[in-house]
Amino acid sequence: MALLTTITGRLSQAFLLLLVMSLIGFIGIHSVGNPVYNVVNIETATPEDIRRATELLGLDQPLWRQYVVFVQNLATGSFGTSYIYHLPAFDLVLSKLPATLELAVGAIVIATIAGTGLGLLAVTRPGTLIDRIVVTATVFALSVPSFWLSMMLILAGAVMTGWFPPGGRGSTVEVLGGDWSFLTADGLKHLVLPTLALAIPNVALIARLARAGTVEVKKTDFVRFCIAKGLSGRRILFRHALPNISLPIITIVGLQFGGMLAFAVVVETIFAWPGVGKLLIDSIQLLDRPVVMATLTFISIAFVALNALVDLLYAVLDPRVRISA
Amino acid sequence: AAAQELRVATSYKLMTLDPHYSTLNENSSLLSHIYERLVYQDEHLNLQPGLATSWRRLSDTSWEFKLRENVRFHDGSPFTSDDVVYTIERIRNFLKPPSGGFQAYTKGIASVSAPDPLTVIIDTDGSQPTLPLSLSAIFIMHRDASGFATTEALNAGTALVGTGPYKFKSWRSGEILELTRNDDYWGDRPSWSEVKFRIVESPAARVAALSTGDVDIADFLPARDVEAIKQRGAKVESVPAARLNFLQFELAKEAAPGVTDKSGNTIPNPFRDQKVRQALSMAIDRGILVEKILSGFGTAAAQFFPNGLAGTSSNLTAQPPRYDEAKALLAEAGFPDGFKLVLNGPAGRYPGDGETLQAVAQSWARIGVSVQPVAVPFSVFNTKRGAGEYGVWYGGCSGESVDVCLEAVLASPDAESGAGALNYGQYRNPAFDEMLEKARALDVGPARDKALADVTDFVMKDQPIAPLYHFHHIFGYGERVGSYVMHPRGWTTAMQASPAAK
Amino acid sequence: MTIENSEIPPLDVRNLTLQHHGASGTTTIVRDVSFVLGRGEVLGIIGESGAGKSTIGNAVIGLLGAGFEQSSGTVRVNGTAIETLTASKRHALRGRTIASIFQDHTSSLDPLMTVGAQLSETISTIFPDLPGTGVRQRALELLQRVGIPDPNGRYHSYPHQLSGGQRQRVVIAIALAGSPSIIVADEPTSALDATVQKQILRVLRGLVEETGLSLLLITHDMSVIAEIADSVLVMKDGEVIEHNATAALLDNPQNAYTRSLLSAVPRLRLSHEAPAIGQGGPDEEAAQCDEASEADGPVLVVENLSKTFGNHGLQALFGIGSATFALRNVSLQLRRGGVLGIVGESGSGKSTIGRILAGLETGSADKVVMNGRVCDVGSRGRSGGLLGRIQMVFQDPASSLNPRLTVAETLMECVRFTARTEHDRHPSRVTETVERLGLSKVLLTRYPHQLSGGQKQRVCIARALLAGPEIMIADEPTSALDVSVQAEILALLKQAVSERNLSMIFISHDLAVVQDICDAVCVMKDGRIEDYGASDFIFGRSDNPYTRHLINARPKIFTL
Amino acid sequence: MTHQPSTTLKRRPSRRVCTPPNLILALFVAAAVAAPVLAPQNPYDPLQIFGWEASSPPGTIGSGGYHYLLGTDGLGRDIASCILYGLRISLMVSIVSALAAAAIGLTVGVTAAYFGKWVDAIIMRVVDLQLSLPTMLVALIAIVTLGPGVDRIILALIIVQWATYARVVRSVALSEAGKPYIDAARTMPLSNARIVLRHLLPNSIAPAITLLPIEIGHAVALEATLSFLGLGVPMDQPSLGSTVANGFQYLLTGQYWISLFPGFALFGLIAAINFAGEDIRRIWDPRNRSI
Ligand SMILES: Nc1ncnc2c1ncn2[C@@H]1O[C@H](COP(=O)(O)OP(=O)(O)OP(=O)(O)O)[C@@H](O)[C@H]1O
Ligand SMILES: Nc1ncnc2c1ncn2[C@@H]1O[C@H](COP(=O)(O)OP(=O)(O)OP(=O)(O)O)[C@@H](O)[C@H]1O
Ligand SMILES: [Mg+2]
Ligand SMILES: [Mg+2]
Repeated sequence: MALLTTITGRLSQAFLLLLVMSLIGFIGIHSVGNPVYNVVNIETATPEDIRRATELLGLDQPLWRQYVVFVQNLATGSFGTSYIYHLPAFDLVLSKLPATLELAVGAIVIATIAGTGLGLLAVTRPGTLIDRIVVTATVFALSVPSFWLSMMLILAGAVMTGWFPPGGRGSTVEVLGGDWSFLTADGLKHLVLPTLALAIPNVALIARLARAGTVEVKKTDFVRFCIAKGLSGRRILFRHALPNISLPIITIVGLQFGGMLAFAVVVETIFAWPGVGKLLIDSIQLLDRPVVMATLTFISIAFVALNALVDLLYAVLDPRVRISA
Repeated sequence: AAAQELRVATSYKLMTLDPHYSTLNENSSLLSHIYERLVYQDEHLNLQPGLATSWRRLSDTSWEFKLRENVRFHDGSPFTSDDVVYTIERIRNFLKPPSGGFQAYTKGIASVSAPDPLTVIIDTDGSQPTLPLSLSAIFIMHRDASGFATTEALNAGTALVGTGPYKFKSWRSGEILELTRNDDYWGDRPSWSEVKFRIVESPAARVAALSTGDVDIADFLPARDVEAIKQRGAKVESVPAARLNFLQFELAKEAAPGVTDKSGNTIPNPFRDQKVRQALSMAIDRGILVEKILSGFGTAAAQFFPNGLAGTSSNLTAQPPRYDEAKALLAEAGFPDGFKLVLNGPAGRYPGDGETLQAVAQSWARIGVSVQPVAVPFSVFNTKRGAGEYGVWYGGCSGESVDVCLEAVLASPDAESGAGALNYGQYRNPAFDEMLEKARALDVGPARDKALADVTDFVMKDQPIAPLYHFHHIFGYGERVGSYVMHPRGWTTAMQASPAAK
Repeated sequence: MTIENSEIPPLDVRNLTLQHHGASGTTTIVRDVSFVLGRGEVLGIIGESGAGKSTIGNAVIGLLGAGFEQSSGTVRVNGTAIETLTASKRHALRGRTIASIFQDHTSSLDPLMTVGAQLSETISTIFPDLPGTGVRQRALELLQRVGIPDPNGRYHSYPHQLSGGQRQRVVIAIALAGSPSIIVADEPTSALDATVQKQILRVLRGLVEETGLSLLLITHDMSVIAEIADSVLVMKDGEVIEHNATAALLDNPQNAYTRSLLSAVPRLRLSHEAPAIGQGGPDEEAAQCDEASEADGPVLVVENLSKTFGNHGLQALFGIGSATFALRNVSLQLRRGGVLGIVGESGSGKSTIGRILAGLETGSADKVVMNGRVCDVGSRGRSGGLLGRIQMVFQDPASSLNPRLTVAETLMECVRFTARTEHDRHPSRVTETVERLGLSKVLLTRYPHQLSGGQKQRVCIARALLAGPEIMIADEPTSALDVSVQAEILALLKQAVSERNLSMIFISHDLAVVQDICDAVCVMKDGRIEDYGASDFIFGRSDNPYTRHLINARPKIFTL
Repeated sequence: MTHQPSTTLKRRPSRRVCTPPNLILALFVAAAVAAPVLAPQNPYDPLQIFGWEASSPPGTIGSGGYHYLLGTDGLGRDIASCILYGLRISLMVSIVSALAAAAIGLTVGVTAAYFGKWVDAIIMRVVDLQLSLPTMLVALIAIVTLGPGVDRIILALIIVQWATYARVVRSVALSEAGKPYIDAARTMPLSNARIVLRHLLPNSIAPAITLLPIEIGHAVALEATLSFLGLGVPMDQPSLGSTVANGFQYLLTGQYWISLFPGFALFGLIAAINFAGEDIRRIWDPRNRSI
C-alpha cells in the first residue's frame, strides 16, 4: 500500500539522516574543542586530572573508535551520560521537553491564529487604516531583534506594571510523566511573556504571508468567478483564498514550530525558561557531546516528523501535489 | 510561612547533586545547604570549625580532627567519624573521572582512621600543613550500608542526606532547587523555613527578577546594572573576589603564535624578554578596567588575591599606566616601533573579559603595540590554549588560598606533582619554585602568610604575568532580606542571608 | 420565438465606453456600445477576437479587471444603473439576478475544491434555507442537466481531474445554480462536442422559454447563434458594427465585416464522393502505411494505448477512491505530413492521448513509435531525441502560458531554444508569425492576463509553430477564435503541414473544421476508438452509429 | 472581501520608488558607504578611542576633540561612529548572506518540487538535516575550522538560512509544477535548468520574497548573536548588530544611549529593508505591472 511504502521510505530516510547528523555532530564537536576542559575545573585541575578524565571519557581514542562506541551504545538505547550534568543524556533532553513544548505550542497556536487573522483582516480592507496599521506593525514587529523584544516585554509586562513575573517557570503539575506548568494559574502567568516573545515575530510573519498571498489570490479568475457566483466575501476568504495561500503558511508554521522546539535560545535565556534550546546551546558551548548528540537526535526527529506532517498537509490541501516517499 | 520563604535567583547551575562530583562553585555553593564540611572557610578565608570542632597536628605526617557531638543527618542517624572515613574513601577510591576534581584535595592523604566515633586521624604522605584547608572543600556524606552511593542515585534525589541546615526537597537540573529547614540542625536555627533557588543564567534575567521582587536575592549582578537596581529599591553588596584575572605570555617558544612585526613577519618571541613583559604590564590602564568596564566593582590587581587577604604582599599595588616609560623599555628591549600581536580570551566567561581585551588593545596601541583582540567561546579558548596556539591571552585563577594560585600559574609545570597546572606560558623559575615550596611547607599562620607574600614580591618582579583585576562579586537583595554577608569565594547560600526585621 | 417586451428590460446597456489605463497610456477597449436585453430574450454577441466582447460581459456583472474604467455610459439591471449601487448591493445581484459564465472556464474553478463542493456552496449561498441533502440533490441534478456523466462520481472530482468540456459544463452548472434571470455566457460551449453542445443549448433555450431567462451570449460559433439567439450584435475593434435580428443578420448581413465573417464559417460537406485517400477502417490504412517507404511511413504509430487515472495524492496514499479509465486500447497512426483529426465526446480521452504522446502523462501501450523511435510512454518525461520535435497546443490556452512572461518573452524563448540555424533564431520570426496569426505587435509586450481569450490561444499556436515541430498536437486550437481568424489559422496550419512536412494531430469538436484540415479522422467515445478512417470515409460513408449521431447532432442551420 | 466600485478609476499600482522607506534605506546605504567621511571617530582605531571617556552621555565633548553626539559605549567608542561603521559590515553580511541563501534555497527548493521523487526526497532530507543543525554549532564549526572572518560568518549564515527558503518555495512550487504552463515548457526543448529557473521559480517565489527582508533582519540579529558569543565579526570592529548586542547589556542601566541609539538604528534599518521588500513583492507581480 502506498501509505506503507511512504512511511517506510520516510523512516529509512530519517534513519540515514540521523546517521549523517550524528557524524556531523561528532566531527563538529571534535573539531571545535576538547570537552575535557569543561569537565574538569580548569582553574584547579592538574594535568594528571585532565589526562585521567580524558581517558575515562574515552576522548583519547581515535575519533572513529569513539564513534563506533557511540553507535554501539546507541544500539542499546543509550546516548551516554552527560559530561557536565552526569545524567543520562536523553533523559535530560526529555526532562526539558514539557517546558519547551508548552511554550512552543502556545506560541505557534497564537501565531497561526492571530497571524492569519490579522493578515486576512488587513486584506479585506485594502488601503484602509487597518490595513496600513497591520502592514506597519508587522514590519516593526519583524524588525525588533528578539532579545530586544523579550527585554521590552519584561520591562513593560513585569518591571513596570508587575502584571507578570519576569521569568522562570511557575509551579508545575505532573501529568503523563512530565511537569506541566500550563495547568496551574501561576504557571500560566509565567507562560504569558515568553510565549508572547516567541509568538509576536511569528504573528507578524504569518500575517504578512497571509496578506501577501491573499492579495495575489484575489486577482485570480476563480476568485472573480466566486464573486460572480454571489458568494459572500467571508466565504471567499476562508473557503477559497485561505486554502490557496496556506501551503507557504503551513510550511512556515512547521518550520517555526520546529525552530521554537529546538532553537528558542534567546527567549529561553532571557526568561530563564528551562527549555531544550538553552540546553542545546549550553551543551554545545560546553562541548557536552552526549547531550548534544541526544538533542540533535531529538531535533532531527522532530523536524523530520514535522516536515512529513507538513508534506501530508500539502496533499490534504492540494490534490495536485504528489507526495514522494 | 510564606514570609519565611527565601527565593534566590542564582547563576549557579547545580549540575548534579553528588557533592563530590565537581569542585566548581556551580555545584558546591548550593550543595553546602545540605552537606557540611569538617572545616569552614569564613569570609576572611580563615578556617573555622565546621563538623570538626578542633584539629591539631599529631606529627609531621598526622592530623587529628575532633568531631562535633550530637550532629544528626537528615535521616536521623548520628554523624560519626565513620562517615568521614567513608567520604574520603568515596572520593579516593570510588569516584572515577571526570568526577576527579576532589581527588586533588585528598592527594596527600595516606590513610584515614576512626579511633572513636568523634575522632578522625588522618595520616599524610609527607608534611601537609594545609590539610584542614583542603578538607574545607570536602562535603561529608553519610556512610551508605550498601556501598558507595553512585552519582546516579544521588541525582535521583533519594539518598540525599547531609547534616546541613537545610534539607533537600526537590531539584530539576539546571532549573530549580528547593530546600526546607532542617529543624534538628546542630547550629543556630536556620532563618528560612523554605528556600527556593531558581537557576537563572542570564544576568539580565536575574536583574529583572530582583527588580520585580520576583526573588529576594540575586547573585552575580552585572556591575553596570547596580545603579538601576538600587533605584528600584533593592540593596547591593559586593566583595572583591579571591581571585585574579591576568594576561599570560607564551614564554617557552622561540616564536610566539600571533606575534609579528608591524608588517606581519615573524619575530623572535618578544615575551621572553622581561623588559617587554614589564613594559606591557606597565602600559595597561587598569583604572579603565575597574572604573569603566567593571563600573567600579573591581580592584586593580598587582598580585593574586586582593590586598589584605592572607598571603598577599602589601608592597604590591596596582599603578596607573606609564606609557612613556613603557615605550622606553620596549625600545630598550629592541622594539622601538612595537610589534603586532593577537590577544586571545574567552567570551563571556568572566565579568568584563571581552571588553578587557579591547581596553588593553587601546592601552597598548599607545606604546606602539598593535593588538588584535580575539574572544572565542570558553571551550574553544581552552582547547586552543591547551594546544599552545596562543601567544598572549587572558586567564583567570581562583583558589582557597594564594599559594594555590601561585603554584598553579607560576610554578614550573610538573605532571607528576600537578604543579603549574595553569602555567600554559611555561614560566620556569627554579628560585621561585624553591621559595614557594618552602613557604607551603609552613604551618598555617602569619609566618606562612609572610613567606607567601615574599614569594609573590619576588616573582612579580619578573612579571611572568600581567595582573589585571580582582572583580567583585555583586549580590542584590530585596526588602525581605535584612542583610547578606558576602563571601570572597562567591558563594550563594541562604545561610548568608538574614531576614529583615519585621 | 416570443419576445415578451415588458416595460423595464432586465439588461439595458447605454453608450458604454470602457477604457484601460496602462503605463503606455489609455486605450479605449469598448466604444459607445448600447443594447437592450429583454426578458426571455437571447442576445448574441459575435465579432473579432479581441474586439472587447468579454470586457463588456465583465462590465455587465461589474467585475472589470484592474486598470479598467467605465468612462461613460450606463449598465442598467432591471432598471437600476449598477454604477450607482453600493458595492454590497451590487454584490447582492450576482449569482441571483445576474450570473456569469467566464470564457476561461478552467481558471474559473478553485483548484483545491471538488467541483461538487463548488457547486453546492453556490446553491447554499443563494438558497440558504435549503437543507444539506437538498443542496446536494440539486447539485447532482444540475450536473446531470449539463450532461456530466456519472454525476455522483464526478461530484467528488477536483477540477484538474476533469476534461476541458467537463469543466466548462461545471461552470455552466454553477451559473445556473442560482436560477438567475440574466446570464452572461462567454463562449459557453467552446469546448463541447456537438451532442453535448446541443444538450446545453437545449437547456438554455428551455430556461429562456420557460422562466424568461435573458441570455447574453458571447460566442464565435455561428451555429450556436443561429440556433439560439434572437438578435445579434457584431463587434469589431470595440465597436458595434451591426445589430439585427438573427435571421435577418444571417440572411442579409449589412456590414462587410459581417459578410466576411459569415462567409468564413466552415461548413461540413456530406458528399458521398469516393475518398481520395485511405479506403476504410484503420486496418486498411495501417497496411497501406506499412508498405510505404520510410520517408512516407507513419511518423507516429500507437498500438493499444491505455490510460487509467489513479487518484489524487491523499487518496492514492491511503489507497481509497476509484480509478478512471481514460483510454482503452487506443491504436492509431499518423502519416508523415498527414493530419489526423480526433473528434468525439467530451471526456472521451482526446486530450489525454495528446498529453501522453507529449510525454506529460504516463500510459501503457504495446508499442509507441515516434519518428522511427520506440518511445516509453510508461514514464513521464521527455525523451531526448523527441524534445521539441513534438509540440502541443493546449486545450486551455490561458493556463498554459507562463503568467510572468510577456508574449515576446514566451515566443522568443521558444525561438532561441528550438532554432537549428542562425536564421531561425532571428527575432523577426516572432513578429512575422505573430502578424500572420492576426495579432498586433503591440501585444508582444503584454502579459497573458492582459490578452483576450482568442489572443492567448493564438499565442499558444504561435509558440507551437515557432518551435518548428515535426509532430504537432493541437488540442482545440481554434475554439476561442472567430471564424474569420479561424480560417486564417487553419490556412496557416495547412501551409505548415504541406511546406514543412509537419504532421499533426488535430483535436476538435468542430466537425467542419476537422473535415477541412484532416485527412484521417478518429472518432472517440468513452476512451475507445469508435470509428477510424480517412476523412472522407468518416464524413461520407461510415455507418458507425456514433459517428452518424455526432454528425447529425450539428446545429441544423448550417447542415445544408 | 469587499468589492470596490469597478466604475471608478482604480488606484493604479504605485510604481514610485522614492517612497519614504526606500529613501531611508538609501540613506542607510549612503551612510554606510560614507562612514569614514561622516563619522567623527574611527571606532576601529584604538588610538582614537579614550577608555576613560567610556559611557559618556550624549553630547559630551571628548578629549580627542570629539563631540560624542550620541554618547560613547562602555569602551569609549563614539556611538554615532560605531553605528556608521557598523552599518557597513551589517549591511554587507546580512544582505549578502540572505541573498546568497535565498538564491541557493530557492533553486534547490524549486528543483526538488520540479523533479519530485528521489530528487525531492534527497534534497528535502538535506533540508531537514540543515534545519535541525543549530546555528551555533554551524558557526562554531565554520569559524573554528576556517578561522574567524567576515566571509566565514557570511558562509555560516548562508548554511543556516538556505533551507528555510528551500522549504517555503518548494511548497508553492509543488502545486505550481502541475500547472499547464509548466507542461507547455516541458514540451519545449528547454533544459530542465531553464524550466526550473525561468518558469517555475518566478511563479513560486512570492512567499520567499516576503521572507527575504525578514531573513535579512534575521541575519543581522544572528550575526549580532554570534558576535556576542565571540563567533562573529572581529570584536574590535563591531558591526551594527554587535554594537546592539553589546548595548543590550545596558538596557536596564541608566546608560540608555549605549543600547538605545544602536537599537534604533538597527530597527530602522531592518524596518526600511522590510518596507522595501514590500515594494519588491508588489512590483514582482506582473498583474501589478501595467503596460
Ligand atoms: N488587462 C488588460 N490590459 C490591457 N489590455 C487588455 C487587458 N485585458 C484585455 N485587454 C485587451 O482588450 C481587448 C478586448 O479584450 P476582450 O477580452 O474583451 O476580447 P474578446 O472580444 O473577448 O476577445 P476573444 O474573443 O479573443 O475572447 C483585447 O484587445 C485585449 O488585448
Ligand atoms: N488527472 C486526472 N485524474 C483523473 N481523471 C482524469 C484526469 N484527467 C482527465 N481525467 C479523466 O479522463 C477522461 C478523459 O479526459 P480528457 O481530458 O482526455 O477528455 P477530452 O476527450 O479531452 O474531453 P474534452 O473534449 O472535454 O476536453 C475524463 O473522463 C476525465 O475526467
Ligand atoms: Mg473573450
Ligand atoms: Mg480535452
